[in-house]
Amino acid sequence: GTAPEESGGNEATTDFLPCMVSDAGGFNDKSFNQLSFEGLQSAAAAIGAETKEVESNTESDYQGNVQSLVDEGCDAIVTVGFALSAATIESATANPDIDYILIDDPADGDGDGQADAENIKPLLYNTAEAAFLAGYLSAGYSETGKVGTFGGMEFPTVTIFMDGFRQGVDYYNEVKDADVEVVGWNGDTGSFTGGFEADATAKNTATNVIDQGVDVLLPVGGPIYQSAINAIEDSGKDIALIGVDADLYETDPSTQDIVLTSILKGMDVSTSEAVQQAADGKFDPTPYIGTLENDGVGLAPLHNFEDKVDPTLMAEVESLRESIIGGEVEVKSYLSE
Amino acid sequence: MSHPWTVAAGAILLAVLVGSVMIAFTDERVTSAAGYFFARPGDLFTALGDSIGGAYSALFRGAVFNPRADGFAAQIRPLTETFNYATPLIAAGLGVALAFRAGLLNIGGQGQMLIAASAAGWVGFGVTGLPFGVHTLLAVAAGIAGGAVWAGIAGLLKARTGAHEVIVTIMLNWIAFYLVAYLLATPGLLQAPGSSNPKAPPTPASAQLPGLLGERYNLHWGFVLALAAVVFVWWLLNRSSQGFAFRAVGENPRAARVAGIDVPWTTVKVMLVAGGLVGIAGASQVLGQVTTGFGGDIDAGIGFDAITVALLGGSNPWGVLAAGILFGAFKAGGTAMQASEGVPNDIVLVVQSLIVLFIAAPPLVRAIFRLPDPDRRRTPREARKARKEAA
Amino acid sequence: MRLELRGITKRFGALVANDHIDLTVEPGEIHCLLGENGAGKSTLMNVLYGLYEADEGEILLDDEVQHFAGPGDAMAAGIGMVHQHFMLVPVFSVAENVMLGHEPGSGGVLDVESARRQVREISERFGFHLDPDALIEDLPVGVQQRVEIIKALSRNADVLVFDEPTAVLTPQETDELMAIMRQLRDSGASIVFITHKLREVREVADRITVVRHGKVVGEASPTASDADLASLMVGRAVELTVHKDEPRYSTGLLRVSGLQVVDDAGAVVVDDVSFEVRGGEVLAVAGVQGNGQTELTEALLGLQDDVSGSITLDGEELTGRSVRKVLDRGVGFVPEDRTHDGLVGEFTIAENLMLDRSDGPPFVRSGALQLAYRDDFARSAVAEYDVRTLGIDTPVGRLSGGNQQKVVLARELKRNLRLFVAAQPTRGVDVGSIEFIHKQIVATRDAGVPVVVVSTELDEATALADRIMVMYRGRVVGIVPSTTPRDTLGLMMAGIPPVEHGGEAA
Amino acid sequence: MPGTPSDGVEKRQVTQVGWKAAGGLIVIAALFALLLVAAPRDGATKFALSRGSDALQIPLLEIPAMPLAWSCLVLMALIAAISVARTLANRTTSIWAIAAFGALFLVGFLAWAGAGSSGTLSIVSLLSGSLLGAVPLIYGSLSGVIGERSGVINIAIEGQMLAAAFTAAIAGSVTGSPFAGLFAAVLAGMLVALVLALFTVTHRVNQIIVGVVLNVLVLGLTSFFYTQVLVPNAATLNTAPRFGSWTIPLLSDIPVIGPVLFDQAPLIYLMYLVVAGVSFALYRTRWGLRLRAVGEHPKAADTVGVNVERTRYLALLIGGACAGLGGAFYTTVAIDKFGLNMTAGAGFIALAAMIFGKWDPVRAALAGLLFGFASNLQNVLSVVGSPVPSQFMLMVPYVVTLFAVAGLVGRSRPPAANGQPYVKG
Ligand SMILES: Nc1ncnc2c1ncn2[C@@H]1O[C@H](COP(=O)(O)OP(=O)(O)OP(=O)(O)O)[C@@H](O)[C@H]1O
Ligand SMILES: Nc1ncnc2c1ncn2[C@@H]1O[C@H](COP(=O)(O)OP(=O)(O)OP(=O)(O)O)[C@@H](O)[C@H]1O
Ligand SMILES: [Mg+2]
Ligand SMILES: [Mg+2]
Repeated sequence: GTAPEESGGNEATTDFLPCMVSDAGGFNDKSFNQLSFEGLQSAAAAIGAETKEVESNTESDYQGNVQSLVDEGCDAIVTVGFALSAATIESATANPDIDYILIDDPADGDGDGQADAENIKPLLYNTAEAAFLAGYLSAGYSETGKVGTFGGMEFPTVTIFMDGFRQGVDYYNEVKDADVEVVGWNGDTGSFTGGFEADATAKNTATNVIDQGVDVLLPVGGPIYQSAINAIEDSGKDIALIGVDADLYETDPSTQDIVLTSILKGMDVSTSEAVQQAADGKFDPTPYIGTLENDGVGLAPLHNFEDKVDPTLMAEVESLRESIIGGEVEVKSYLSE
Repeated sequence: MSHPWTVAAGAILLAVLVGSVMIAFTDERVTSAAGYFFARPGDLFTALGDSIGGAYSALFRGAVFNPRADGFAAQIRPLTETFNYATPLIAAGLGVALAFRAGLLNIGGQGQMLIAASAAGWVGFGVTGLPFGVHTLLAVAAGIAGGAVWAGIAGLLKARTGAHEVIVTIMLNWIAFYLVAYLLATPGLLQAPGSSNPKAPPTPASAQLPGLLGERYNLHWGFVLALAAVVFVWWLLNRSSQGFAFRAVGENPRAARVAGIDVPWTTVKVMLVAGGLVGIAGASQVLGQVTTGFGGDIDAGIGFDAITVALLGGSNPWGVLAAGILFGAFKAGGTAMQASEGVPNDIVLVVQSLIVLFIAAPPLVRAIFRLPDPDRRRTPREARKARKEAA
Repeated sequence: MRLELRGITKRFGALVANDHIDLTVEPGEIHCLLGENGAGKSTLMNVLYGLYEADEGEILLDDEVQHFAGPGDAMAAGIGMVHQHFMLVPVFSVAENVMLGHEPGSGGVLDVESARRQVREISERFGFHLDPDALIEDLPVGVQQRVEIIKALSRNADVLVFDEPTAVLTPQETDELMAIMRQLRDSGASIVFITHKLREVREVADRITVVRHGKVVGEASPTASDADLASLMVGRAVELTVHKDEPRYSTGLLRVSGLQVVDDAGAVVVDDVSFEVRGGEVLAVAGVQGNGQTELTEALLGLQDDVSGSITLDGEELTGRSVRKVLDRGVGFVPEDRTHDGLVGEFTIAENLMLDRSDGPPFVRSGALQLAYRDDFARSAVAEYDVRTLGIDTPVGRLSGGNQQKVVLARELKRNLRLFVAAQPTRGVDVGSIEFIHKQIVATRDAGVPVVVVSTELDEATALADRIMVMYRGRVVGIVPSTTPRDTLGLMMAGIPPVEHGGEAA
Repeated sequence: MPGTPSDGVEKRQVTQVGWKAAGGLIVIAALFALLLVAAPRDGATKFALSRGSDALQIPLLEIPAMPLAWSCLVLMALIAAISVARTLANRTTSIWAIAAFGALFLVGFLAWAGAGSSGTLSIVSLLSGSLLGAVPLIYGSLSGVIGERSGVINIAIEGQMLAAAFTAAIAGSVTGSPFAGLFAAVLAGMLVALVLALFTVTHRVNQIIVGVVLNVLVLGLTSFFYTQVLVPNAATLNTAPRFGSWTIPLLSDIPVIGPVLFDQAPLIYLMYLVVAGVSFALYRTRWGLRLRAVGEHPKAADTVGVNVERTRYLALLIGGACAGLGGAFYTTVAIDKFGLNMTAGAGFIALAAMIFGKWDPVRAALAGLLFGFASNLQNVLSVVGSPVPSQFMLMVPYVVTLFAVAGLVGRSRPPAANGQPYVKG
């Protein structure tokens, strides 16, 4: 290769240092850690900053990891996941000069309905709203009259998708007097792989859901959709997949032939915005709640399924979206309580 | 010359060398400089020095002493973090080591810690109105009891049915994992009130292990507890009649039986004590380390690390102490390495395991560093040569 | 084939186990190797067999220098060895053990049938009755010994080494073995025979070489007296007969009545056994190995699970008590298998000397070991029992067998005993140590303790006993005075009760 | 039990049948009865005996749940009673009776759990999933069996499989052929085995230490290269081709069993061969005889000219190859990507299966199948909609194993020289 010029090229143009701690899933989790990380990177690119980040392996790392970023002199620290809530509150209380952005948790340890420290901005996402649309769409799309879902672990951030999805299907049944069934989640119990790894266990769970005769499948939890794809391939059936968090069609092109749509959870955008606000000195600790209304959550385009889905169904979904935003149709979730 | 310490130093050096290669591999400065090595070789060496030196100095800053901090009290903070991380490793390592001395392989540290943490945590936030001190002691005792019970199940099954402890402890790990997951997700059990996350309420101050060196450090009394456990296990194994029975059963259960030692009951006792020691680790996690409410991975993989710690420490309490502190340093320093230099944590895992491997195989280390073997029998050829030289 | 060892030297660290040993064995000769425990006999044979590499010296077969890299080479050169500790895989059948290492069959697939055939052929030739499919672990030691011999013979060995093959054999079995050795010698084999039993030496040896401290100290003629051979071996005069006075009975009493022991497989191994031993007398339990003697002693200590009947010591019932309680009642016990049941090999001598008193005074007070007391005790025991060791902190597994046996005896005899039970106390021990051990047992008897000694060695039984109890298939054939003729005892050991010889038939 | 035998000197035999079997049956039947009384469920349960794609279509069986469950319970109680009677008469309970009891319990429990659900209990999926779940466990346990039969404790099965899954993913992705992945996996398994052998056989390091540490080492290395190399190059290095299923004509048309056993990926057929082959080799060949001799009594083997070290090296390497095949399952059959720590403790379960199977290849395979079945059972039930919380369902396989090991297997004796380094002489 050729040697670069002596002078260093892309020096940071600001000394503002945004940082991030992952939860035990790590930054490659194909889920919220990864999306938040992308948000951080795009913010850093926009303001010309360097970043520092630490991956956690277990929950007893959180405190130390947040502290190590404090020691590194970070100005804003993004902590990903409800599991980091306590460590974030503690560190925020001890370091009032640093801005904290906590994803997926209201940072409300004392239960007073407010974040426990003034320098924490919680980012929350009412994904049930978007999942509701996906449920309605799936129910209308399904020809076998069965749609399926399964999750990684039974966490609220996981079941919120499944709850919304189920409500969407129920709503469809109610409106259309149909009888579409949801396999894998009955509102209380359901199918879980026991972890967030795309492994043989996850594939086995997917296979068992598929064997019930579903033709739409919603795997909730990081990379486990990959196992679902393999299960779909092996079943030899024509089954549509619904992605979560990001638009799978874009983030994983290998899914383009089977992904019906994705339930978007705009962590990248909201994280990026929050970091940029902090960099501009306009840090605002008011909790952000992503909804259909503010486009914090949403439904991805149909892409290749454009011609497989009845346009009238899509029109219904679109108007359903308006009704949810307008409050005519109510979506229940732990965030709306 | 080839004292055990020399071998240990050699082992660490070797492992650190391998770690260096991996660090260099991850560093873009190094890979890009390597790309034009022939154009400007100096760059590669500078880059190598920067990345490897940077990483290890970050490790040192994170684990021992941070000269960049203001004032000695802050500079020495990393060392206290090392002790902090070492605390559960030492306690759980003792639990594994003790069982090992009695001929039992305790792979169940994970489950024992989870149950211990749940028990200690529950006494912590579930029992109210106790004065500080009493509450802490009660919570620690609950943790010890929890760990003891969970390990005791394995001991009992082994004693009563002969079920192999390796299988039983592995199965109990998973059962504990899902049991605690259930408890944490169920309101009224371990779940924090008002929360829907699988997470326990914070440990109230009255039940916490208080800070050892004051507010500015995280180091808590759990460390003292771990040190006390080291002394206790040393006494138990080397100075007590009970430990004598444990060791006798471990070395030769048949002779122990003939000598009047009740082998099945001893097996149960060993597992109870071992579980209790691992229980200290679990209790110290929720009462000292993560006092803000724990979740399902409060064991933090320590149950498995403990096996390595115990084996590296030669199943001897002082060895476990040293190995626990070494691993604690790697944990504390690994975080700093990642935060400051972006070096992935997995390297620490690799370096740790290489150290254990090399320390366990002195002949290999001696061969690599050409150290003499203190107690080797001479091969005939060398003996002849030596005689010729003498003549 | 003529075997010659020239200047063999073998060192273990600082210890010179073989020091320039020369040895020649002619074809058609039985050459006995004598020497005390640890003299270096087994080491020399292991060098010959390729298990150890000699530091110096060479091995010649028919005047050709051999270079053995391992036992495989030695076997190929025509050397066969019957090892002191059987080299048999317990979970394998006889045929599998015999074929191991030179398996018949094509393409790596075993031809078990031809192995069976080979076992049967050799068995017939020597009048063994061996089932090729029997598992080794189910066979009595005497039969296992035959398997070892068949193993050596199946390779057509010309030089045969027997390292203490008779230590575990009954007199009859020993006689049979010696007959086989003569048969082999007459067919031209060169035989090296190691034993501690002087009677055997005089019976079969053509030539005798004595080693001491790793050196050849001389040759002896097969006609030499036992006393001469013994003093040559040990380097001092040895008393070969046990001196004991008439018993002076004390008040102590062991009474066993209607004792039955059932083993794990459901076999009744001790069947309705009753006897009494009074304080101050020795009851020797004789019989062919495997007729319930081991289980009887274990039942006395509470080691057997399924026991019925009654055992009382000084009027106190012992059955159903834990081993701990029985030991605490003052029962001393020397197990048959010292390395497995008597000692913890990794423990030091001092630790082993407190092994069965690890839960109370004087070694333990309020749960804590009394180290100073323990070490004093150990030093005095080592001195008193002449345990040859570098120190009391030596792991006991490093001691030679005879010295290990002394540690067990010291531990048991240095307690306040009310009953002493010893199984095979002198198995594999050299004459010097036997003398010592026998003296200790007699001293215990003279102190008024009832003593039960199990021995397959008739000489030992008659020498030590005041009365002899013979067992056969778990039952008592008879209890007879120690003056009973050997022939009668021999018949009793085959299950035939004594007729009107004054014994109290049971 | 004193008695007077006809021949005073013949050895007598006294057998005492234990209460373990009968007691176990009673307890299980009682627990099941308690469940049915405490939590009765309405509706019918739908059993499917064939899949939509099968040649022979068997109609869906829709059976009222509670009557079926109660009938099973009655039959179970009957068997338990017979077992009690036999025990009283000092006779053993036959293994077939226990098997029948187990089957009845299973059917009854499935009926209860699936009652009223709209889902169908597909027996073919249940069994087929069990088989697939068992594949890495079986291959892994073979690695353990071969190694430990030669006297080397192999805790490193987990590491071997993880390394194999990793290399299979890369090799498969780069070449585009699952066979290349399989080959690379075998090499990786053998490489880890070689390190194990080097340290334990040549340097005589404590075998448990080396095994435990190798697991950590492989986890560290694969995680490192996964994040550093595979993630940035996922499309080229971590998108592996997978084996499709090879349908065996005729055999796969057998109802229920056919699609389960004979419509699978080649790695599964290979597994049948490997289990049978290892079993044959271990007991019927020269290699196996020597291997077992070395594991039981290395010195005896040495004295007849068997090279102990070489035998152990070879055993570990062959075992490593087996574990490699098990690891290959993850990335050439199950899914097409390597993931962090994707074996997730299967190596330890394989170790348990090996002990459970008493160091015998066929029994270990059966133990692996039992575990696979228990895992998949929880899976199927949770999909059908069982009323039990998911955490308890996930616990099922481990609880089943625990009961099986403590209740049925009991004491298992490892090869005598297992774990002991061999020092010549
Ligand atoms: N592998 C070894 N390592 C160290 N020392 C050994 C070893 N084998 C034997 N020795 C020592 O060598 C000496 C000779 O032992 P050897 O077994 O040859 O004695 P022996 O004459 O066969 O005794 P015995 O009559 O008890 O069988 C003993 O002092 C013994 O401790
Ligand atoms: N690691 C070791 N270090 C030193 N000496 C050893 C070691 N292992 C064995 N020995 C010695 O080697 C000798 C031979 O061992 P072996 O088991 O054959 O004893 P033995 O011949 O049965 O003794 P004995 O005939 O007295 O019963 C023993 O005397 C023992 O002291
Ligand atoms: Mg010897
Ligand atoms: Mg001997």
